[in-house]
Amino acid sequence: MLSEGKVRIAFYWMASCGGCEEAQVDAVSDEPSLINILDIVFWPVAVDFKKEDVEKLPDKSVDVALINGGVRLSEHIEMAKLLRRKSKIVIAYGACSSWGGIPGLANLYSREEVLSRIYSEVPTVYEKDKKPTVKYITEEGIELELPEVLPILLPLNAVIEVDYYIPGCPPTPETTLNALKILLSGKLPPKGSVLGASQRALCDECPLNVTKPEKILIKNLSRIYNTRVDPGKCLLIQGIPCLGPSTRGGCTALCPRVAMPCIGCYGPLETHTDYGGKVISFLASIIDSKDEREIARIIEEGVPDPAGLAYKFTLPASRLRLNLMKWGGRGA
Amino acid sequence: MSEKFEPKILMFACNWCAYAAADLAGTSRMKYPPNLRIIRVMCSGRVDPQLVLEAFAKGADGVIIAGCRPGDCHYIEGNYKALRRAILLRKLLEQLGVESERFRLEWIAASDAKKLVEVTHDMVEKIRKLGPIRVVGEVGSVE
Amino acid sequence: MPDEPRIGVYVCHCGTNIAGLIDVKEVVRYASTLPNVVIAREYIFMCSEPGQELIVNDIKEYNLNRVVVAACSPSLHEVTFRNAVMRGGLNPYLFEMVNIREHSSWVHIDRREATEKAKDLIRMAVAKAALLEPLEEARVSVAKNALVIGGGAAGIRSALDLARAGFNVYLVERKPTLGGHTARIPLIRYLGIRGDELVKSAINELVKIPNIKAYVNSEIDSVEGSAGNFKVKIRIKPRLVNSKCTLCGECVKVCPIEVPNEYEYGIVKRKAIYIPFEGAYPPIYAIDLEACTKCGECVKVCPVGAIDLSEQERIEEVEVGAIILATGYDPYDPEKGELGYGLSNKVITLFQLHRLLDERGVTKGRLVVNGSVPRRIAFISCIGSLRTTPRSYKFCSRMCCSAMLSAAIKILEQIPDASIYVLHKDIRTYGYDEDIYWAALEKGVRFVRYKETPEVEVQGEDIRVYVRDITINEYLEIPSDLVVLVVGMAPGKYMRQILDVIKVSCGEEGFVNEAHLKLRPVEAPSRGIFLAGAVTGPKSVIESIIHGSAAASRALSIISKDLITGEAQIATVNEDLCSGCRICIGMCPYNAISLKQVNGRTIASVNPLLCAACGTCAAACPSGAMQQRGFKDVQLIAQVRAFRG
Amino acid sequence: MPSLRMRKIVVDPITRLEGHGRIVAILDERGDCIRAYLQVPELRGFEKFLEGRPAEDAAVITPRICGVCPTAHHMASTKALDDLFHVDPPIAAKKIRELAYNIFMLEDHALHFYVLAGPDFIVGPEAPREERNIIGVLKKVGALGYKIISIRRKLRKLNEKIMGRTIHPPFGRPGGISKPLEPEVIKELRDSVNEAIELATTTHKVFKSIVLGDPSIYKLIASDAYRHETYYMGLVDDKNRLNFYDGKLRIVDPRGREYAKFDVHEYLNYVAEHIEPWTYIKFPYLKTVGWKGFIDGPDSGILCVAPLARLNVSDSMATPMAQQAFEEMYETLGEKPVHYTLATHWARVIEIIYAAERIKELAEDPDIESREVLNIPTKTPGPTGIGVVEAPRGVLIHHYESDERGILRKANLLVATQWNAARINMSIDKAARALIRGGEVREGLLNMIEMAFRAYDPCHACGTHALPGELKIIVELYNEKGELLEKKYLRD
Repeated sequence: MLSEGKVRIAFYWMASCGGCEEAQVDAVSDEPSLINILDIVFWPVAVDFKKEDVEKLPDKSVDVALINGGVRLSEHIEMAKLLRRKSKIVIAYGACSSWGGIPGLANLYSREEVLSRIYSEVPTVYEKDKKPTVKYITEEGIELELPEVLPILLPLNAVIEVDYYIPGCPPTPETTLNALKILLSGKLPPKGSVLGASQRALCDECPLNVTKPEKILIKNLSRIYNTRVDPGKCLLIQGIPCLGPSTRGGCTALCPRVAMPCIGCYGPLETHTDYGGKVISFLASIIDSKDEREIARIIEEGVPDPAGLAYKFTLPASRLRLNLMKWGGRGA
Repeated sequence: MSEKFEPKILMFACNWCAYAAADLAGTSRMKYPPNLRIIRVMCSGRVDPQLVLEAFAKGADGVIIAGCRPGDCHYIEGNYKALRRAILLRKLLEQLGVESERFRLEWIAASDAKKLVEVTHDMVEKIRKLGPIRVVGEVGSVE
Repeated sequence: MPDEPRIGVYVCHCGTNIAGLIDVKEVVRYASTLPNVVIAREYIFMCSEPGQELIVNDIKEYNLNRVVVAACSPSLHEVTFRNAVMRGGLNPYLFEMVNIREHSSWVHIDRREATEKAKDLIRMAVAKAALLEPLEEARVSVAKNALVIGGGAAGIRSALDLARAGFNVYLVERKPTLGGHTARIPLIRYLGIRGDELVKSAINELVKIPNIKAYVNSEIDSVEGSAGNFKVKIRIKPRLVNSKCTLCGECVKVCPIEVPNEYEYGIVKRKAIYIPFEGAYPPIYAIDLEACTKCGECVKVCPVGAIDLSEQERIEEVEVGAIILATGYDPYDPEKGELGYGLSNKVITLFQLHRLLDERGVTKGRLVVNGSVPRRIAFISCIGSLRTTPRSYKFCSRMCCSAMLSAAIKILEQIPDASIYVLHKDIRTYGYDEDIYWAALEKGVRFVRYKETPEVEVQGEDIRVYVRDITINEYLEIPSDLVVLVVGMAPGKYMRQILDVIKVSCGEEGFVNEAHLKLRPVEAPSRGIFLAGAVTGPKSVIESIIHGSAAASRALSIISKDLITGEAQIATVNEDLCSGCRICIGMCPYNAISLKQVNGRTIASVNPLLCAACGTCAAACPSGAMQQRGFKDVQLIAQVRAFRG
Repeated sequence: MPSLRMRKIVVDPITRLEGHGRIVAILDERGDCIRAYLQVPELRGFEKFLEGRPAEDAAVITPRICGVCPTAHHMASTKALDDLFHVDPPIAAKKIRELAYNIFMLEDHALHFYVLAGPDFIVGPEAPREERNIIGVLKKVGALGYKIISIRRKLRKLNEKIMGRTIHPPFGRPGGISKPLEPEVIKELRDSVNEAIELATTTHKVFKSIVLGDPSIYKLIASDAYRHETYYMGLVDDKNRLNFYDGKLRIVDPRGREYAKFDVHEYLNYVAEHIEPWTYIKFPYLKTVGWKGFIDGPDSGILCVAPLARLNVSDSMATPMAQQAFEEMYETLGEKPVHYTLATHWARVIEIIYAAERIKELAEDPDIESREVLNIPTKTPGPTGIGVVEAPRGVLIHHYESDERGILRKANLLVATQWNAARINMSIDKAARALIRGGEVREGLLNMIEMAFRAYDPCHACGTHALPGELKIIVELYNEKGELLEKKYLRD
């Protein structure tokens, strides 16, 4: 499909930070020849386009759309649907689009709690009754509209069908280039696959993996802030909850290389049904104690915030949390 | 909801203890509420928190992992692994908005059919008070 | 799965046991609507011949490839139906059983509710069944030999029992002689004989049996394989003296090297060429490789040319079906300064005292210290045990009280006016040894109970023991001519080393934990490895011998078979997915998981014979590469997802 | 075409699509613009979901506010964590942090100068649109441009070695950094400093010859079109010299007199945020002066930050070449503070020089070779930790509150782009009023808006970069009922 002529490619961003674009720019600067193969239909960071421009395109006329950012605003849903209609292949690019990313942590709170914190609780706000509104009539009598903030941040696949995923926060240039090469080769893996990253967990490529003993049993889990880490040793065996064992590889273990734990930005592996569940499973499993109180202490000290640790990038992909919020359950 | 709420409770039962205790409850013709569904595993240590999260996501009102009493594990110490995971899982569930009463780890010996019956009764009662995990409420305009 | 699932569901009435409450017709109707279900039937007794035939025939007629039976507990009839499925031509593990009798009809009263529950359970089972895969048990042919590691009382007993049962036994002892600590006990009270005599009689028995091969001065270099088929490398260190030796003793006279005699617990010295004790087996001299300078003096004087200083270390490889670990203990070794130990030769351990009291020992049984007979003797018990000192273990060694009081009585027999204090935390002369306690009391031994660890002050020849007697709550100052530290048993010094080789882990206190005290009391967690004697914790000689026999009989359960099979529903590694993170390895109490190299990657590998099929590693596996067959993630998730219709 | 009923014009000039910034102009009956609004519909809620997280996680969570300036958030956060955990990093850690930070500032500023704003000046505001992009820049400056691009990429890769990653770096920890610098990294750094200096001096030369050499561009910069006489705020060292990484906040009034100088811990005494119902962005202002609406002058609390503001609050520069350039700018423009918004570009070039010189100083400092780069906190954490840095786009404050376990309870973030939001609105309003007359949208409007935007380099996801040369503009004409009357593309 993609082997003939240039590939018509589109980039789009939703609730994102721009880091994915930076990564794409880095990728292209590492391999400038790509520009000759890619026909960039739109790329908001570099090329201007409007929704109307996209609407005018024939359906399925875009070969590949790379969408980053989570679905946070009402208009993201429209745009996602539009791009789906116009594109043969839609790829969730980056952690936010794939599973919600860090902004997805907002799903631990309701939209109202979030708005209230920003517009009235912070210490720099004194006008406690003011708040942005979706429809506002100006003093001139004109209505100004703001897009609605959705009650939940959603990953892209919650609103449209996603064909492939390129993981990472952001995906490294290598991951991005690997993925593009697969797309350009025309040899496409099954739908739903992850492109450009490893099929295995990060430990496989982490230089510190060899420093592990055969059995990993930990007497204490520790937070990084009060732990002196030996940079030459696996963080997990030093008691730091490093998510390398359960996180997809592909970044070459950038964080462990500077003695910081993997925080899971490459997300789940194919076998996971709930990434966070798997994280807490392996972490709890290696605690070397049979005493309930001691276990609780070890967990309290090392993992005071299991949700923030295990779902730092994937909370909106937790079907449980999503369902609870949709059902209006506690905390929603 | 005029009809009385009947919680649906899922139990992951160790083949050697809790599952056998449920068998014993049957052969002893004990009676307990019909809200429990048992999934048999060989050891409570097999229960991956992913399974529990999936059960709640699917709408289980309560989930029980039932294993051998400490020191009695058929596989030496699988139940301790279940214990470690349960402690962390309970913390996680609370953050996700699942009340701690909805998730339990119970030690139920093969001979302790009585405990299985009591646990079921107690769980059903507590969750009935709590209400269904799906509170019918405002659904955000996300779909 | 290449084949589209075609599932047959069979609902049993169990007479009225199920059908009396559950609406079986409704359940069958419902089951037939479930995805992948090709046929759903009911029958009055599924476990009966005709019931089973129904399954066998349907498999053929409807080309079924999965079977679900909803009936009673799998503990009753899982095997029955697996066999039926097999007769139908399917792998027996393409079968899932639903318990609607014990778990539904017998425990509920409402027909509708029980019926709904049965439907739910069947729906869940069908969802799982669709994803079942054929399974096979691993099999291995058994090497009909056994390895016994440790040549003390327990190990010798195990070796004898196994050999008598007709199997080849390799008995490996690290020291140059068999007998262990037992050989140094002056008197085994229960038997009324000396320890070395006990050892000698066992050895007399041993040498007559051709199928025991004893290796002294030897260590286990490596162990590979698993139950039924271990490949063991034995490292035989050079003894430098061969069997031509006649024990004439000329060599000892000329040997210039002197080192502490460990047989006498260091109270005297020996030469670098030595025989550990009179009557030791094998009855030839040995050369202490660490001490010997290879000066060659002994070679010159040996009349029979039995000494060859150029002898090299050898490795011998054997195959065994079972391993018995009988490496025993070591006495707790106090640090220099710990309660005055090492500061004066008037502070000794109970083990040393025993050697002094042995009539065949260096003093011919006369208690003489520094050339004089001690009159004021203080025993301090529980050293190395009960957390008495910072380095002490927390267990009670339980042998020491009896041994201490026996020694005290013996002292009073030769020094009737001796003043003996016993400072103790508790006195545990358990079982028949209670007699010794009363005898000691009657003979005037004074007992002082302490809580805070006593202090021993050594000032030249003057030794004082300070202790708070908690019975009278008074501080006592006890000037002593001899202080005996009653040390307990500690895990063997070389335990860690051997455990690493055979891949068995030790418990918190350093001894090996039994797999299950009730179900597998003399087995290590890893299949095929058995435990004998003090390797699992403090034991008396007699207890160790009993333990040795027990371990031998359990080992026979493996080596008496031609084939042993593993479990079917074991853990397996998806080698493509495994990242080599090692989390699973620490999960397995059976040491069934190890690392292997595949295409330059290090990944986990499961020994199918060691795996006991608990699935704990699969639950912990962070990448999902480890899966328990028959309880795979996808299978269980499917079952969970079917939980609410 | 002009209709008396036409009341509203929606302009979407911001490349980052609908949702990230749109301008609505309100017209009176004559069709003259009476007010223009810049709406920023962007909200993710970091202040809320930091709550409940272990404080140290803030250093990896907050960079995700902005993938363009993640290092700024990471540093502000790490400094707030030093404060929260009551730990002072070893000198080596401070220097390595500042070193990495200056590398980041240098490459970010270079990106802005060459790729974003450069085309206007280097290629020229009157050049055909299709040439007004980075390709045009490369044509104009030749091989030099490619060299600069390669130096920038090299610096980014170097920073990856220091910080672990360039985008969303992980290396900052309360009390220091996670790992000392390896000797080969230090060597590479020292080998690269001259290239950094070269990048800076070349850029300065390019700016002076191509930009200042063109009288029309100079005129544009010094025109009144974007002149707003506001307060300025920036970080200065103990000698009132610019520092990106540390120091005190100094505010000067529109006449250039020191209005305040304070430690960031006192920021609540000086800063408040104003909320407008028509945009999600909040407008920080000088609390002691008060919010008086979108107006300038000494009575309005509107504060300006970013390169120009930083120079306006500094008495001098800490490095020699930058000092020379600094003096030259104020001499040329003839005022201090400089109120011409477009002079921000000039200020940015001066900062590039400063960053390069500072990189050289720090890279050659033997302290960075130390293995002692971390002090472990020992005191009970909390309750407050506040950190500040100068992000490329201005003052960035992270303020955390935690419990005694160091679990965050509250967070307040004052992000660089926010400070300038009020002033950007003023610039746009000024442009719209000047150029929308009689219901006609004049061609010049677009240029005006673009140029205003680019000077501030606003960052609305904290990542909004408006790119020149490619902008289309849609003008939607609504009647008073809000019905769309007409829609036209100004640049199709």
